[in-house]
Amino acid sequence: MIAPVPYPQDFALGLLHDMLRIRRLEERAAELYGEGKIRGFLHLYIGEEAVAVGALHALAADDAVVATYREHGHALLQGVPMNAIMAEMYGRQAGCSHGRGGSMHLFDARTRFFGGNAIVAGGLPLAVGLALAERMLGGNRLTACFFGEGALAEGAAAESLNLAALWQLPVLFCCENNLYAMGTALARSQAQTDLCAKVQAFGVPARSVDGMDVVAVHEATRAAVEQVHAGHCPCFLEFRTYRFRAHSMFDPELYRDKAEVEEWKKRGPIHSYSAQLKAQGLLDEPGFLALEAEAAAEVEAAVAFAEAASLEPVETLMNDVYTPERSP
Amino acid sequence: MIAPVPYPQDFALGLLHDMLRIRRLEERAAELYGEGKIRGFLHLYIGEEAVAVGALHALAADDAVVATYREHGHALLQGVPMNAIMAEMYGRQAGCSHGRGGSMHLFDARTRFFGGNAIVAGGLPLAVGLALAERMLGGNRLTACFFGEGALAEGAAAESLNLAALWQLPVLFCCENNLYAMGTALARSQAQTDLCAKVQAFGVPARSVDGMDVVAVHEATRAAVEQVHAGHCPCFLEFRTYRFRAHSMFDPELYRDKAEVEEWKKRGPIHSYSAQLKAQGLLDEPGFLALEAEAAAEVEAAVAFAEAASLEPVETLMNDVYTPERSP
Amino acid sequence: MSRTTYREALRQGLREALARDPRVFLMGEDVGRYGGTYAVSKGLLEEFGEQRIRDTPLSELAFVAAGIGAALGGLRPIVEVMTVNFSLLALDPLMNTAATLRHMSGGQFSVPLVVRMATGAGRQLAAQHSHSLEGWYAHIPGLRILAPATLEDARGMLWPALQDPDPMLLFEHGALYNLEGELDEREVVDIHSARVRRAGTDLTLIAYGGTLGKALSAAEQLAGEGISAEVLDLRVLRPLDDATILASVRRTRRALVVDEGWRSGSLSAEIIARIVEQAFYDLDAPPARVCSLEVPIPYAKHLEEAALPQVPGIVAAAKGLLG
Amino acid sequence: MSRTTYREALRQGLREALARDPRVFLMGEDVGRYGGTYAVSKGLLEEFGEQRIRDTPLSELAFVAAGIGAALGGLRPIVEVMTVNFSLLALDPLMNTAATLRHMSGGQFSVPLVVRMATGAGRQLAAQHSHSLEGWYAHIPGLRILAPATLEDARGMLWPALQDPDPMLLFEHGALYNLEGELDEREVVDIHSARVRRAGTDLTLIAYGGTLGKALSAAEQLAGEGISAEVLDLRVLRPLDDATILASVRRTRRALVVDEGWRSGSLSAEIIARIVEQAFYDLDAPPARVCSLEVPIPYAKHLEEAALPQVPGIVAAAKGLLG
Ligand SMILES: Cc1ncc(C[n+]2csc(CCOP(=O)(O)OP(=O)(O)O)c2C)c(N)n1
Ligand SMILES: Cc1ncc(C[n+]2csc(CCOP(=O)(O)OP(=O)(O)O)c2C)c(N)n1
Ligand SMILES: [Mg+2]
Ligand SMILES: [Mg+2]
Repeated sequence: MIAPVPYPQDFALGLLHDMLRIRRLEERAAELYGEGKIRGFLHLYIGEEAVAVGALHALAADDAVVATYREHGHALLQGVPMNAIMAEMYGRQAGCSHGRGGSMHLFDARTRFFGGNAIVAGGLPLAVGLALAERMLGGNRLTACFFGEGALAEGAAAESLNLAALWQLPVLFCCENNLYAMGTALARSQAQTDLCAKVQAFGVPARSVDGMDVVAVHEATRAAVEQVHAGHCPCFLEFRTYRFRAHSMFDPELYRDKAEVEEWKKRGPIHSYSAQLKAQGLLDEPGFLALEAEAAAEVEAAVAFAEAASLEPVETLMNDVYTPERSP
Repeated sequence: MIAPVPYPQDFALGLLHDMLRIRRLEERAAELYGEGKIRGFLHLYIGEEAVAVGALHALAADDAVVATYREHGHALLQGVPMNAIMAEMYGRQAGCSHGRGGSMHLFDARTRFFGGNAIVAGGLPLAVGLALAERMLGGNRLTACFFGEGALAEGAAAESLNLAALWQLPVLFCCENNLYAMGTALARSQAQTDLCAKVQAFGVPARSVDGMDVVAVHEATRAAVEQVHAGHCPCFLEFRTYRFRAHSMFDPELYRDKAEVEEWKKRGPIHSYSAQLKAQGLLDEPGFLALEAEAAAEVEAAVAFAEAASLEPVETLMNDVYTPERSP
Repeated sequence: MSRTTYREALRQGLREALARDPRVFLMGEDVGRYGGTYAVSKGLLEEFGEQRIRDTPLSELAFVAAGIGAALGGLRPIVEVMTVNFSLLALDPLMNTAATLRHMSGGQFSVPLVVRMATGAGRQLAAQHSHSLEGWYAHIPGLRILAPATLEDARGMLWPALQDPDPMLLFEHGALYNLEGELDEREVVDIHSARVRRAGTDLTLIAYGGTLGKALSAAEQLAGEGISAEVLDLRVLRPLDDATILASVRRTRRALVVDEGWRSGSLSAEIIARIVEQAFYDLDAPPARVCSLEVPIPYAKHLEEAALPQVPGIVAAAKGLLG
Repeated sequence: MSRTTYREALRQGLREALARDPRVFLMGEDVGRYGGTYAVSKGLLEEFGEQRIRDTPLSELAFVAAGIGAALGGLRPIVEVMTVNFSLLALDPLMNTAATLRHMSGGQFSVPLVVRMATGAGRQLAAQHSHSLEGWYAHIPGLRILAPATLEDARGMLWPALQDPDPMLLFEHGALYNLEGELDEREVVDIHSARVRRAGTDLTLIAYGGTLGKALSAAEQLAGEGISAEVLDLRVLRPLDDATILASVRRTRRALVVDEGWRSGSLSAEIIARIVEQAFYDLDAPPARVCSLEVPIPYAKHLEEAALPQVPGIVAAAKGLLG
């Protein structure tokens, strides 16, 4: 019934490991939030890991990524060191944004990770611009832009889809449809709940994918990446997924049934993928535990790193409001 | 080949007369602009008269209308006296906005003419709100909102279509597709040039109509009005039309061929409709000239009225920034 | 008197308005099922139903503009824009329609709209969630700007705002939601005047919204050092209550404005300009100000604190004025 | 020296920038086929092709934000927002992204973007087309704000603006496009300093953009009455060149700001506050200002004129300062 995982063992286990790394990182972040070590808004991706993992493994290393405030996983998968992510959430100088951004504003120039955007739908037109530059400069890198289904109600999203289609720009629009925007269910926010139909009408090819299945995500993204390159056009993927946790650490979750959450948890991406791997003989329980332990160790090392990291000196506060003049 | 005009003579001639009234009013306004009597921006509707005339004759007297900066015709058909329109363009106290609005900002509370909006797509969400109020207050009046095809690229339009569809509000979206937004042709501004397809994808029923044919416009609008009432939903009409004149008085029209303009002029709504009426025996040349003369006389009276009208005293300038407190 | 919080006082104000006038309704992102991002509207959906507690899509421009339309159509909308940061998406309808409509229609259409939003920094929410733009909005003719800083104002400003025929922006400071205290239910709340919150003779601290508490703490500390600071709560940022401001400054002859806006072009500048224009010769020292540093507010706690007006800085500036 | 107009000088600046740096491109509504709403970019499409003179849909938010993205991606975009009135639709990307990105990324990403827009009133375009918001934009840290008032600045500010790694808003006053004069091609244009445009000893008139010409006319008239007014052109509205402003005011001991912004919360307030903060004891009179009345700008000519700063009002205010 379930198609076998079509990858060599290394790669197949790598996907699982990356999902575990995100999961452990965020579970730990939630604890640290409880302890007051992390503050501000913290949006967890738990339950949605298959999307970032499957999708980002289909991108080239130098493709650009634009994400949202729920972006720990995307940052990690794009290659931002876990240490730098954790230190950022701690507000430390060694953080990937020198402690100035926090959880919602992870940035990394080296890996072309363009954030971390706390304005819903704010990333879409930015991605369009990055893709425009790439096209005009004759490059071949694409820009992947992640956002939630709620963002599609914003005018910014409509304008961006149109621009990308009109100018045939290499943007991969990755919509993480987790059914809710904070407490607002999709059907209460958009008359058109078939997101692909909505997007296609803008002239952007679109496909819907099971976002709980890392293999499906990966395959669909690979195909979409090819389409972007071959068709010189944008592409839209709807990943049907679910967030297992509250929207943020303040959300009392009044708007959805516990039963619904439990139902989705049964389809948890780590759980089901590892079962699949086991059924196929690519993984056994000790192997799973080893991967888990490895992820946990990486997280603990990141915590230790962040704990030890120093604060940005207050004297530097006004730096980088403007770019310092280069010495001649 | 051409279907006969399906109206009694009175009504049929009334449509023609109203198109002539708009045409004459605007031709005169253009002259007055040349003379410096009218200033600011002046956007002419010449060539598009069948849309306002056909559509507004399908509305009830107390339906609300929201229009754009190209709204002389809509104001007139909604019942704003020509004198008040002309005086407004003259900047006089007797103008429908006391000379404060000018050509782009005709307003009239009595006839529920809510402007006159110089922000492209600015009228759409306003119309949504008016319709929301109507629905919540239990009324049965609809809100007709006119805008150009260029406006559909604005995020505001997308958000408004979604809201209207989501809340099933009685808005009649009337898109005047004259193929250009200033100098930008539709195909250069929107990847999806099938506007009905775009709008339907938002969940709003949509239909495309020949906007050069006043009968087609009227029939389609009547049907749409019924659909709004019966279906408790918004409706979208695309009127395919063309502006014969420049975008505004400053437009050198570099972006389109004279030949294209001439081709469209052959389909001029007044010209073709009066030919139809004549063929049907509902009109003869003296009858046409009489209607023209009547329109011209109305316009000249309006000019005389505006010329004689006084200016708003400068002392009142600061009035109505805020609503004056009612005496108790 | 009853013990309550700023959040609950706001909710009480909402509940009273909804109960009193059937034309009043609340709309915005997550005001209903979620219970309000800051839990201000919690419970109101159950009480008033989904017609009147209306969750909106993420469409700030359209639902603010629809609020204007609904006001024109005879309702009394309260639109919640979750935070001032997102209101930038709705600036076009706010400035180009709500603020202009009455004048540009020659007085035909008023826009009885109330827009509520959370403002301010102090909770480590970083650059895109920490703006203090209420003073900046106060530049726009046609709008009225309110900044409740007390429990009484949190509860009591809404109703008179709804009675007013013109568009009103009501800024709730995010750091105040948990403020607890005794709410005086008998206090008559107007939306026109500034108020002296602490009388004093040596200088006037002019504050509002999120900075009122800091100014009061500073005044307390100054009192300990023998300096008597008057503390003025602006309450209404547009139109400013010049009479009350100037009466106080003429008495104390020294003014210090405490403003969470970025210094350049902040409301503090306008207040200083007005004081100078109207009371130059009554001053014993140039009016001064403590504002936010001109920097996108950073996440790290120590940096955020350094970027915002704080009590020690206010105290020091006050002493500077006197010395 | 060559005879030209402000419009042509702007076009010359654009043409030079496009020719000099292949990363530079211009995008905006109707910049190409239409030739630019105000004909500034007329002919450039033919010269540079449609990749680099790029007509956009009516999507102010997206194309401004795409400009930010393109800047991050290695280009040097010049984005034309037809007029400042429509830029309200793009305030979110301007404030929440362009202005914050460098700081909130810990210094990793600069945004070398130039946004050009027409500003100001005076052409009977009424309430939604007549805003003067350049001073209001000057509140935002992370942005730089330029206001060319002369032919030299119209031509010469663009290139240094493009060399600067940070986002820059360049405001062209709509009433200046037809300004004609001799363009001095040798003038070195910086984007940091204010300039004395006319030397004087009795008071300083501080102006910029659309008000510079009016201030100069007023100075001329004052000279006829034996009053020597110095006229300062701010040129750069953020960051303000305090040194030049204060040097002049310390010399003349009197300052009058002429600002087309609505009075409350206008740039004039900030300038007055800075003068008072830094030169209180050097002043012979309180600094004053002539601003636009706080009203949505009306259509009718006589009303519009009454709403805006005019020469007689400036002359009268100047005399008021002296007498
Ligand atoms: C423009 C804007 N409006 C509102 C918010 C507050 N907000 C943050 S996340 C969110 C929900 C977004 O939902 P969705 O796009 O589906 O993404 P998800 O959080 O489900 O991943 C809201 C309303 C915001 N950050 N930006
Ligand atoms: C938000 C906004 N952007 C730009 C403009 C300038 N402008 C006025 S009309 C217009 C073209 C609009 O085209 P369309 O919607 O097709 O209407 P039409 O003028 O053809 O009737 C433009 C770009 C504006 N008024 N508002
Ligand atoms: Mg979601
Ligand atoms: Mg058009």
